[in-house]
Amino acid sequence: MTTHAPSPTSSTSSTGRAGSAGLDPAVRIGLYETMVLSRTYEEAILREYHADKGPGFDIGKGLVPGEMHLSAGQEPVAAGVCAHLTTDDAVTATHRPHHFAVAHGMDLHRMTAEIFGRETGLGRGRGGHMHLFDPATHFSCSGIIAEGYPPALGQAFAFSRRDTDQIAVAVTGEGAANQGAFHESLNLAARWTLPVVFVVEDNDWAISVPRDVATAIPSNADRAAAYGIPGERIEDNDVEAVYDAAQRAVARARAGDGPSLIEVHTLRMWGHFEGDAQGYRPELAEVPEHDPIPRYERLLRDAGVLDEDAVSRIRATASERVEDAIAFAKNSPLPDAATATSYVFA
Amino acid sequence: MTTHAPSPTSSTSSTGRAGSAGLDPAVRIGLYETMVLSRTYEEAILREYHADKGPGFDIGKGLVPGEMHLSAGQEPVAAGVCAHLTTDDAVTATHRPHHFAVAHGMDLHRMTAEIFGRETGLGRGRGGHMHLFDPATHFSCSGIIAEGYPPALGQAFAFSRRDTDQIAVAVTGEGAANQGAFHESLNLAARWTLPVVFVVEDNDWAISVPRDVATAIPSNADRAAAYGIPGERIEDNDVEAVYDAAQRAVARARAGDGPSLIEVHTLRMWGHFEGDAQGYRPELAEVPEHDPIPRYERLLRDAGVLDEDAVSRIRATASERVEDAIAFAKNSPLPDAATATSYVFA
Amino acid sequence: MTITDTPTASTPTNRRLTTSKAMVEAIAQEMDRDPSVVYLGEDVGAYGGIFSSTTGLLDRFGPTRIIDTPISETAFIGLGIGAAVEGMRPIVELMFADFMGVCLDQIYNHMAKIHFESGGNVAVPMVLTCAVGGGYSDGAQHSQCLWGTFAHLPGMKVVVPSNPADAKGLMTAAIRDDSPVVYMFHKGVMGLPWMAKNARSIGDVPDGEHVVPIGRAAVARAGTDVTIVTVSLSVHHALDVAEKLSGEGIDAEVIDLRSLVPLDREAILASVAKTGRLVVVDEDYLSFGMSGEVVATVVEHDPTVLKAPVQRVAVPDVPIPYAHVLEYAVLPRPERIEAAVRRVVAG
Amino acid sequence: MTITDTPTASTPTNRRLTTSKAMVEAIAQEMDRDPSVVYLGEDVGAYGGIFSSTTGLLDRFGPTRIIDTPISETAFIGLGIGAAVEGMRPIVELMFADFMGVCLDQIYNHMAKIHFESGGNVAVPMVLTCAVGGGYSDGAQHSQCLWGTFAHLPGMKVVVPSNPADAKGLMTAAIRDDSPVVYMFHKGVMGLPWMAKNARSIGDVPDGEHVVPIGRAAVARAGTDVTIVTVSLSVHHALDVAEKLSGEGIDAEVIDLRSLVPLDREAILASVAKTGRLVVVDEDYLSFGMSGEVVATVVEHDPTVLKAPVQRVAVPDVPIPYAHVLEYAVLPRPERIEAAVRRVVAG
Ligand SMILES: Cc1ncc(C[n+]2csc(CCOP(=O)(O)OP(=O)(O)O)c2C)c(N)n1
Ligand SMILES: Cc1ncc(C[n+]2csc(CCOP(=O)(O)OP(=O)(O)O)c2C)c(N)n1
Ligand SMILES: [Mg+2]
Ligand SMILES: [Mg+2]
Repeated sequence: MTTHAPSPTSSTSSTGRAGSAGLDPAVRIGLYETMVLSRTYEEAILREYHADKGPGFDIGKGLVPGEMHLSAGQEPVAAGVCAHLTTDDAVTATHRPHHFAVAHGMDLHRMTAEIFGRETGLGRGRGGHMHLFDPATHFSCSGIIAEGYPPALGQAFAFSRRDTDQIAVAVTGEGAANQGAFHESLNLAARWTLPVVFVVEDNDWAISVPRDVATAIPSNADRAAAYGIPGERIEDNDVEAVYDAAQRAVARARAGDGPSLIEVHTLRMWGHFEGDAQGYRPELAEVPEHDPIPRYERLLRDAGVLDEDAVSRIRATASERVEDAIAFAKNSPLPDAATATSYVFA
Repeated sequence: MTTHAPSPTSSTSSTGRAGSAGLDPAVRIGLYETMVLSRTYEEAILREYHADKGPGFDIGKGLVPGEMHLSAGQEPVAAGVCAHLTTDDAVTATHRPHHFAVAHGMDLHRMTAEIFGRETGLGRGRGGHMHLFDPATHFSCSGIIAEGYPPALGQAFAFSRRDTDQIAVAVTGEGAANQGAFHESLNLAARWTLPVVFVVEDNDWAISVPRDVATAIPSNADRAAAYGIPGERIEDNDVEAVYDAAQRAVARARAGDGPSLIEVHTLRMWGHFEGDAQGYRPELAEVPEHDPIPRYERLLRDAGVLDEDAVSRIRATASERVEDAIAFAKNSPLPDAATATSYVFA
Repeated sequence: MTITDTPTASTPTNRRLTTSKAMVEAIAQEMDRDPSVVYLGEDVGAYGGIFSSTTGLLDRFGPTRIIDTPISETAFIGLGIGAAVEGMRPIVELMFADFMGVCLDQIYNHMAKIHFESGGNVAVPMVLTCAVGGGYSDGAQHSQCLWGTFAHLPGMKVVVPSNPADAKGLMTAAIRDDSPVVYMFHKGVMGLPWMAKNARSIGDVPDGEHVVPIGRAAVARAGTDVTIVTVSLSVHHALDVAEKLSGEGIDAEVIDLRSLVPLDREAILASVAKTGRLVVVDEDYLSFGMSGEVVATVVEHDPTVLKAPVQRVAVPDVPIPYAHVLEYAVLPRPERIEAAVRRVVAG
Repeated sequence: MTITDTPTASTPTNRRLTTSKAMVEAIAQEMDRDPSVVYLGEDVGAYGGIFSSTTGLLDRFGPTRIIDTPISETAFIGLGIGAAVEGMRPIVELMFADFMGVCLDQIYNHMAKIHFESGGNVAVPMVLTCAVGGGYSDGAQHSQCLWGTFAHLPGMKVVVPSNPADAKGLMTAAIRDDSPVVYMFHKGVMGLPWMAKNARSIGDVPDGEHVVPIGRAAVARAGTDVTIVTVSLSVHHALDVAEKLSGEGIDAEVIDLRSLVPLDREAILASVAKTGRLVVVDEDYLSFGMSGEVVATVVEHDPTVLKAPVQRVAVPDVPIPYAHVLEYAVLPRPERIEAAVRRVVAG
């Protein structure tokens, strides 16, 4: 078991907050570090993804072929939630999994190797970026909307049967909250008091379909009432508010009191997948100014928690780790075509 | 178009109520008649079903083979809802469809012939009792839990495209309210403001599983809030309360204001299907005393709306109609085995 | 006179069991052996399984291991997957195979694919049980076999026992298998007191541990003139037909595939090499399914072994009708099997 | 350089269209003809369909007829069914066939069965469109063909166009058909600017009304030595292989089935009767699917026409791997087809 975010130290409050002065500096720096690492990671993937798709753009070409769903802008959700987890806890992510994988402490080498389709990858190159399975961090994901929720229940079920205080975090987008699996999972987890934290990332869009076109009510957090569990919506992509809400939800789950639902209003900074020109998106021009990372950086600088030096150090460390992972992936062997039919059965 | 329940006449209130004195007598008699007809029908089906299953009980034997899900005890739901419909409105029922079919004015001859698997049946004997499709009354049903809801949306969609005031009523049991299709349908109908009335029959049981074992909250009506639509729960299997709630919901749908959800706490008087010994059911002995029909009959007698004569007449008429339909079915030809592969494609 | 089956009060001394009791025995033995085995599904607790797949288990193992679920197949099958990923060995019941449509994503895109997508790093040792088959007028949504659909989609083993001993042995093997196994039991072979059944739905069942290896067909009847390849209830019809025709000097071999995935292609080839004549009997839909696969197995090996056109007896691509006369016209009943055998022998 | 396709501003004067534009043209023409036609699905409006199945239609027909849905496939496919029952002619898009698992019940137990269960009294004239196929590293949940699964389940027609003209003609036929039709378009034949494509994904398309009858195969290339039966993208691979081998004196006939349901068995039989050698190429999974069905069609008619063991080239019962080298190893790429043709010709 690895604790992958600094845990609140001598905080005077049980919420990780140092009194009214805000969160513990160590926690804040941890959140910032996680977000920077995730963004740095995705910028590198973006670079590698587009490096050799030409001439023109051929989605099947290059070192990283296939669909690529990046999570830039959504880092506050993963950072805020995973700060309360250890690698003994399970996380089930979506088609857009990198920020949660990074925040949950997945080995970057093996993750990147998977994204590059290498034999050293988490799935020996069989899975790809939507299918990251890591027993070491109980991490998994699924490319089918909302269908990552049900297996998370089973992990929670196994944990509670073994009387551990491990929990499962299950993530979807707001578009997924209109899928049947969402409903079934919340009811079953609530009824069986399973240690699950359900997270909905509301980035306003499901590919090109705006949330309000798809969803009958403004906040999915209100859907928690349909299952008798707490529901909370975090506005404004606020990483510390996510941290707080997740702390309550995680504590509740660990205590055996059952699931909670957290919806975070977040931001998809880039296209749904790479290559998406987003012609359908009227607010596109304003997106960059809402980037949550510079904003949080400013806040921490203003609060005296971070200075130029620390920021540079954090960025440099992130960059080094990421480039190291990319290099590992690139230097790893491709799978052998002769093994293409292996691993169907255990 | 046929109006199949006496509509409120010179009622002083828009709810069909004659002031504080209760519903119009004509409406009340109509509700009673519908319930009696439905019960009479099912008693006859029960008789025919069991007539020739022996020696022993072989579910595949007899004039009416296969699973048989009877709705005795749930008549208040169908009577109260369908009183507001005409045969131009659509009704989508479940595996337990008879009370809704009867209350919605389905032709008893063709319905019964279908249940007896005859060529004169609604589905020429192809469907059976869980698959009653009647274009004349826009009636359909499905044996798959909650999967009757989505097609009802489409009927409502077609109606609203044609600018009629037709509506669709979609029925499930309380067990079905934990199925994904329930959630997806309510969200879509709400978001698109479709003229649908969703009805949940809470008979406390999903086969042998008690509602509280399956459902995280006490009332599915509370789930309406997850879609921003009105939700109402009717306690005590009260046909007049159903009538009132349905009147509001139907009016809302007809006015183009969108769907509503009504849950009725009702009673499954008999087994889940015939042959079910209900060993799992602790309250079994008390079931008969909760029969809603004698109770309503008493109420109407006490109110002076019905007397012995009227009751006898209503029962006799029901009996006659039902036996006539049974005779029609029995005298109808069986399908020709040579046509077994017909009707796959239109 | 009730659909609810009654638990056997004591250990039977007579080792002739119904298929359902043999299946339950295997589950109970494995639950005794391995505390990580649980059984989840609708009406598997107090009811004991609509088709008696869990009769008596609630009393024996209690509600923490024999667990009634809401009617939320996607959620609870997915729950089984997650529990298996974490090392449990859940058995999850989908009441009827016909209901796969509400939960197939968990089954085929998750249960069946996670092991592969993880490059072998994650195992999903779960069993998915379901009832299949018609013959009792349960209509188009409650009478399907659908094993062809499950077998077509890679990553799950598919077993289809036809008799009590195999029901026990394949259940034991399925629970112990590290891969997901779909265990499809035909209602007509369970030996239910309330349904017409073939006499062979009660039979000798080995005591104690009994494992039937997954992927191995059985020669249900040896013969020399014609091979009938089939599974599940149709095995019994085929045996009945074979007995009848043996009186006329037609000696049919009946192959009970028992597993569709992996498919015992060697058993098929060996038998057809001997007889030169092939009838495939399949209660699933005719086209794009098991019958075609069995035929292709032979002719991609060697078409010259066939002395006559192959015969397929299956549901002729039509939903299962309700009316008895129509249903029996589309099912692979003994009459249709017999006619096919006669044709292939004459041809 | 974008996945979002741009609508064609004006009517093309050059009648060479991509498959996607031909498909859209058919939809637009039918929408002009029949006000009851609507198109529903995810990202079919402003986006124009992830694989350009609806490019430009929103501008032309507005949001009341080109309708973006929530990610609620069960609800909106069911909605299509109900609308069809009431006399509309909805086209409903399931973005990828791979997502069938979340909504198969509506598709196979409702859309496909209502007509039958109603004894022919209720029709469900709807079209279900979906993208299929791999080859661009989209992984195990976004690369499947699955037409074998749809074709196995009775009550829905299944069409699988391989080229622009057929895409138009089959779409027109599908919309006008009174039965439900599943229309499966391979991403690799759509002629998308952002994906590798065969040269034949742009081709001549008849102007105005163009109907290709459902259930009729096409001889994509006439030949005498060997029959290659296939569909969709594999037709092009087969044609490429046939061209190549013709230089060596191997004259292959390529049959493009175009429809799987109904299956044009006569076309298969006629070709194999002529060539005596059969290769089936199928981008769907090998077992219990299309390839077996095609083979069985031949040998239940007459096994003696086969001069050599049949060859099946399909995905070998493995989920589609992500890594390019693995994916290409399991797909029916030209190299595998060529090898199979050589084997069957030598055999
Ligand atoms: C069942 C299913 N339907 C459709 C899709 C295609 N799809 C992939 S991502 C996506 C949008 C998801 O939106 P949301 O849940 O909000 O997540 P986001 O992409 O915004 O992170 C869709 C429709 C899918 N993968 N699975
Ligand atoms: C998807 C699906 N799962 C399971 C079943 C089996 N089944 C038939 S009726 C039933 C119980 C339904 O309970 P409820 O919705 O409360 O309706 P009721 O029978 O009480 O009227 C079940 C589980 C089914 N038909 N469909
Ligand atoms: Mg979103
Ligand atoms: Mg109920």
